[in-house]
Amino acid sequence: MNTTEWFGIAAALLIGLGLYGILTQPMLLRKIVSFNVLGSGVFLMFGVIARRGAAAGLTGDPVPHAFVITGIVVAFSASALAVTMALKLHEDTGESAFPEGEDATAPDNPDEDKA
Amino acid sequence: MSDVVLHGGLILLILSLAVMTVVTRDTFAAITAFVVYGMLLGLAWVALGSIDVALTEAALGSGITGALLLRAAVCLRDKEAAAEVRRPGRAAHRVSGLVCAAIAAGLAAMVLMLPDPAPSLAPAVMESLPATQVKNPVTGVLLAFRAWDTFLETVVLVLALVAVWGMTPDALWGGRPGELRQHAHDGPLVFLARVLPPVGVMLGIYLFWIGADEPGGKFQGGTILAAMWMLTLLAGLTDAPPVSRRWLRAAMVAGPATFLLAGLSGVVFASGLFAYPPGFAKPVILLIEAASTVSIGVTLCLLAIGPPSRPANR
Amino acid sequence: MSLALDIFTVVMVVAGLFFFYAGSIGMLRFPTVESRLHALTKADNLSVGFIALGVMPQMAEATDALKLLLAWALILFSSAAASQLIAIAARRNRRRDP
Amino acid sequence: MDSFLRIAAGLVMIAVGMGLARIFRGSQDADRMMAVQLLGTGGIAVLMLLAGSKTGAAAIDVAVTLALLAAFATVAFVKSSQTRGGKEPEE
Amino acid sequence: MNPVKLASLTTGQHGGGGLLVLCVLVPVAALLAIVLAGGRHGRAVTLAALPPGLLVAGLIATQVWKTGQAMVERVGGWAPPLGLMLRADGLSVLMLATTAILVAAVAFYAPRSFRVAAGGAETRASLVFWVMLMAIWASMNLVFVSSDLFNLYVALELIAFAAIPMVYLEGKKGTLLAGLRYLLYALMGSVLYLLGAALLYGRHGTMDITLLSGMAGMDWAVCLGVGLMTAGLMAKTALFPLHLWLPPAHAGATPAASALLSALVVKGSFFLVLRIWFDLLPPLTGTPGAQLVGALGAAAVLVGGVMAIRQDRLKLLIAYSTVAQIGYLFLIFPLAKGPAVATALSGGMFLAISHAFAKASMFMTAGLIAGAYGHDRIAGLRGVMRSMPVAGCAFLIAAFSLIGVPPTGGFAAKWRLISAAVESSQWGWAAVILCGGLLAGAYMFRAVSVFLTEAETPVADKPAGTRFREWLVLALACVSLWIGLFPEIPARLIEIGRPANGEVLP
Repeated sequence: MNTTEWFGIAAALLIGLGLYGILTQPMLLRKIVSFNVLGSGVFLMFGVIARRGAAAGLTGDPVPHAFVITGIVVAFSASALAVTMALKLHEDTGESAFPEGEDATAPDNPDEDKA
Repeated sequence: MSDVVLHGGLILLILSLAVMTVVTRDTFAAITAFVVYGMLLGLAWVALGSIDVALTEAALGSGITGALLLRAAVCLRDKEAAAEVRRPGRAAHRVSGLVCAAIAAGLAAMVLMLPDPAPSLAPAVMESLPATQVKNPVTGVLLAFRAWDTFLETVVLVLALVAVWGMTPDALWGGRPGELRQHAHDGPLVFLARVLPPVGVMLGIYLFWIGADEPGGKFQGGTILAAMWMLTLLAGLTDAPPVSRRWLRAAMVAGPATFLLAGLSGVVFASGLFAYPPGFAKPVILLIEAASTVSIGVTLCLLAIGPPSRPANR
Repeated sequence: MSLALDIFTVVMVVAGLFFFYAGSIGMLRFPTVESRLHALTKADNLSVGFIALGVMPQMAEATDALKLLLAWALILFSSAAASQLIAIAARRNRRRDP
Repeated sequence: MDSFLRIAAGLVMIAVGMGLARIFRGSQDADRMMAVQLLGTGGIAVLMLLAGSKTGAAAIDVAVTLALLAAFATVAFVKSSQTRGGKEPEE
Repeated sequence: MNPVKLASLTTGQHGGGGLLVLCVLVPVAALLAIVLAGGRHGRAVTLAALPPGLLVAGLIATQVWKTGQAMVERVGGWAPPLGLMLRADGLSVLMLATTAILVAAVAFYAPRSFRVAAGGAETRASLVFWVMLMAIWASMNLVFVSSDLFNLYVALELIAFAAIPMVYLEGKKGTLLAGLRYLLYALMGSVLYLLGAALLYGRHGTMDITLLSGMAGMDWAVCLGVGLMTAGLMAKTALFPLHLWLPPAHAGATPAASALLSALVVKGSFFLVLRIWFDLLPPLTGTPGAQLVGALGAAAVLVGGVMAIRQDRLKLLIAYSTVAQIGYLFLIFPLAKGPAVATALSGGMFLAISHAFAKASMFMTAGLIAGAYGHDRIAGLRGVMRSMPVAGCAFLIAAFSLIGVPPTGGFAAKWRLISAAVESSQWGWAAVILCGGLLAGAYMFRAVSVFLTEAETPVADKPAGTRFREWLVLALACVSLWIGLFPEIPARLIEIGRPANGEVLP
């Protein structure tokens, strides 16, 4: 059991923890942080796969490393957008969690479509 | 054998901080645990043998993500009681706990059952790397073999920033993001913001430059530049530009536009779109990386600060 | 010659570890935030210094050795400023809800 | 020599673990921020030790990056709580 | 994977391969130009980018039609597994054409509020709308053209970042919450998809669909990977249990945007499920897993229909009808068993295309009606046929297509689906399709009957430019009609590039 397998199991546990956080935490900010934990678990999984594929004198397969670098930056911009939306929602309506039930089914918009 | 102590300790710490991030009721403790978790993840990537990803994780995790989440945590922390009422009941907790445990167990089993001669593209990369005249294999994959992914990646960043700006109230469009700039006077915060950025900018450019041959590159360099600009903004030494400023738009678009032009020029100078002229690949790659470093730095910093919140003349 | 360097490295790293543990024990036992800040900032930075000096001869290239010093200087500088900020924030919180 | 450096890195990791345990028992925000600071110094010590070993020389760049950004979270925390508090952090 | 087989697989039709890269580059270049030039020139840049975009889509279509083979492009000259391959077969060509036409229609339909008066300063809405319109076009083209799992992950993120600002573009109450709910479902979907792709890479060492289709057997890692990817894509396609985000998001968005969201964006992730289940693992469509997906689809058809009947606002009625129609799309997986694979697939594609045109014209009509009447409560929309006959007629044709009344494309699709159910002798699914048609008839009739009633006070002022856009909307509805009347061209296109069931992709 070399240490790479340990990291693999740790990645699986992180994914489970992140998913648990998303399902149970009511606050939007906590859901977003749990998303980041889930995402870092998936990237760690890529890291383990890369480490297992170490060959040709490299300490790891560079292709999954490229996936992870792209993924980390995409995950950051997604959570930046989510955090900004959560802050704006808090500013406008004082809500910091998804309202219970489906009263938020439809935005009541007597919209005058400014054609 | 000597790794057991380090890797074991690292994994235990990472898992305990992740549990802390997900489970505690106090939002601020959870966010701080997450920032520390990000730093530890950087160490984990070094233990997994990839310095490029460790640099990215360390630069993003302890830098801008920390600032973004801490700012949100302080704004939203008095809302914990209100959100508590919406916490799902005991049964729902247990059920989702079981589901997540099952998924984690399945994945752990899956990782242990992956094939032993692990299929790897490392030999293929090392065999075609000389053609790209770049010695760092990860940069070779990012900028040559899978240049298409990386190009779209920089477009995703521009879209994310425009999406964040889409939340501005119409009256404030064209205004400046971030808080009102106090007149900066001395103190540890301002002193830090006066001394660190020059070193940071130098390190950012150094990381971008060595990215071709050693671990580093445009994402890592751009992230550090973004962190340094944000430090000066937080301390009030500089002020965020209005969003409709022309040079800001040019800086945002510089990376993807250079990539696009280099891709198109591939038809003329090389065998096809997004192909590099043989023997001339490294200069083109460095040009693309230089432009991308600038736009990544500008875009990430403005993403973390948020939409415009005050008129341009203030 | 390399034996002497190895011994130097071992001695310095052990000294670094000693101060690190001193800092950690200080963290565990000191009552107030400010005193813990002392333990955290002073002891740990000193241990980072010892470790930096200890590892320096092991580095292959000279530039990496200089980077060690740069890292030490940066952490000295930023932890000094950060601990002041934490102290000020702690005092302000205590005044707001003692 | 390599294994000695790695074991030393493991020991530093354990010391950091002890520090973190104490910090997250504390109730104040300032306690929390010390965790970030502790990880700054502890992380750099581990990275330096790893950089010493033959294979991991490039870890030193990560150490310098971490050193540069160690104070960043503290600055962000002080700035955001200060704007809410309304008073200058350095008064 | 011996080199000869690898070479034959990836050369394919190399001639005009560059077109596949261009069909994504044109909208991306327009998007960057709009950000640089500012929202003021948004519409001008978009109108400048439409002709080349349509031309590239047309060239790809003619090339694939003429050669009868899938078009392949190795980006940058690197062959998979190292490099990245783009591949356009018959399905991609159909969807590329649909996307190009719909984006052009939305560009002309966009209200004056997104256009800035000459010399005026750039407004928020003008920058965000035109940038995101081009981003939706680029990301949809990328989804239909790419043949690499990680590249498709980046495309999914592009779609999410392009569609979500459209939801809260007008800043109405509740749209921000709808957008945030949409973002969380979309993030959940793409993270699960990426995890599945990681498992596939860990198992086979490549992310390319063509290579994977040759290697991937039915062992544990592949099954769990494909299961995770399908679950993630279901969240993004708003299939039944995960559909909560769709109605508020699509009803709250601006009419021009909600037409694109409902008609196209939702189908992007469905197209990925199609690629995985039909190209990556052909034997997967007959398995019990397909029956489960079919059951979810059937539940979506029924729940979507019932919920649509209960809505009292027109846009929400149309949004819930989207939920129902997505259910139909997922019915093709259980139906594609044994001899019925080709029929089920062509039925699914016909439904996707005719639904795209019908739903787009329906949402745009709803926008026109809401513009003229000032609200979209169905009870108050009396006398639409009299005050806006052309828009009413377009709504009628689109409703017929959604129900599946004979001459329309919707009928051609449902006819193929039912014949696929007959061929594979699964009567349950045929019953669901017919029942879904009845439900669609019920909620469409509810709306149309109000339109036909006499209005006490005729609508006084129709906003300027409505006349042109009524004819535009009628044209879109007629395209859905045209597909029903002349199904041979789409039918033959669908066969191009399909693996003769079980054998590796040509």
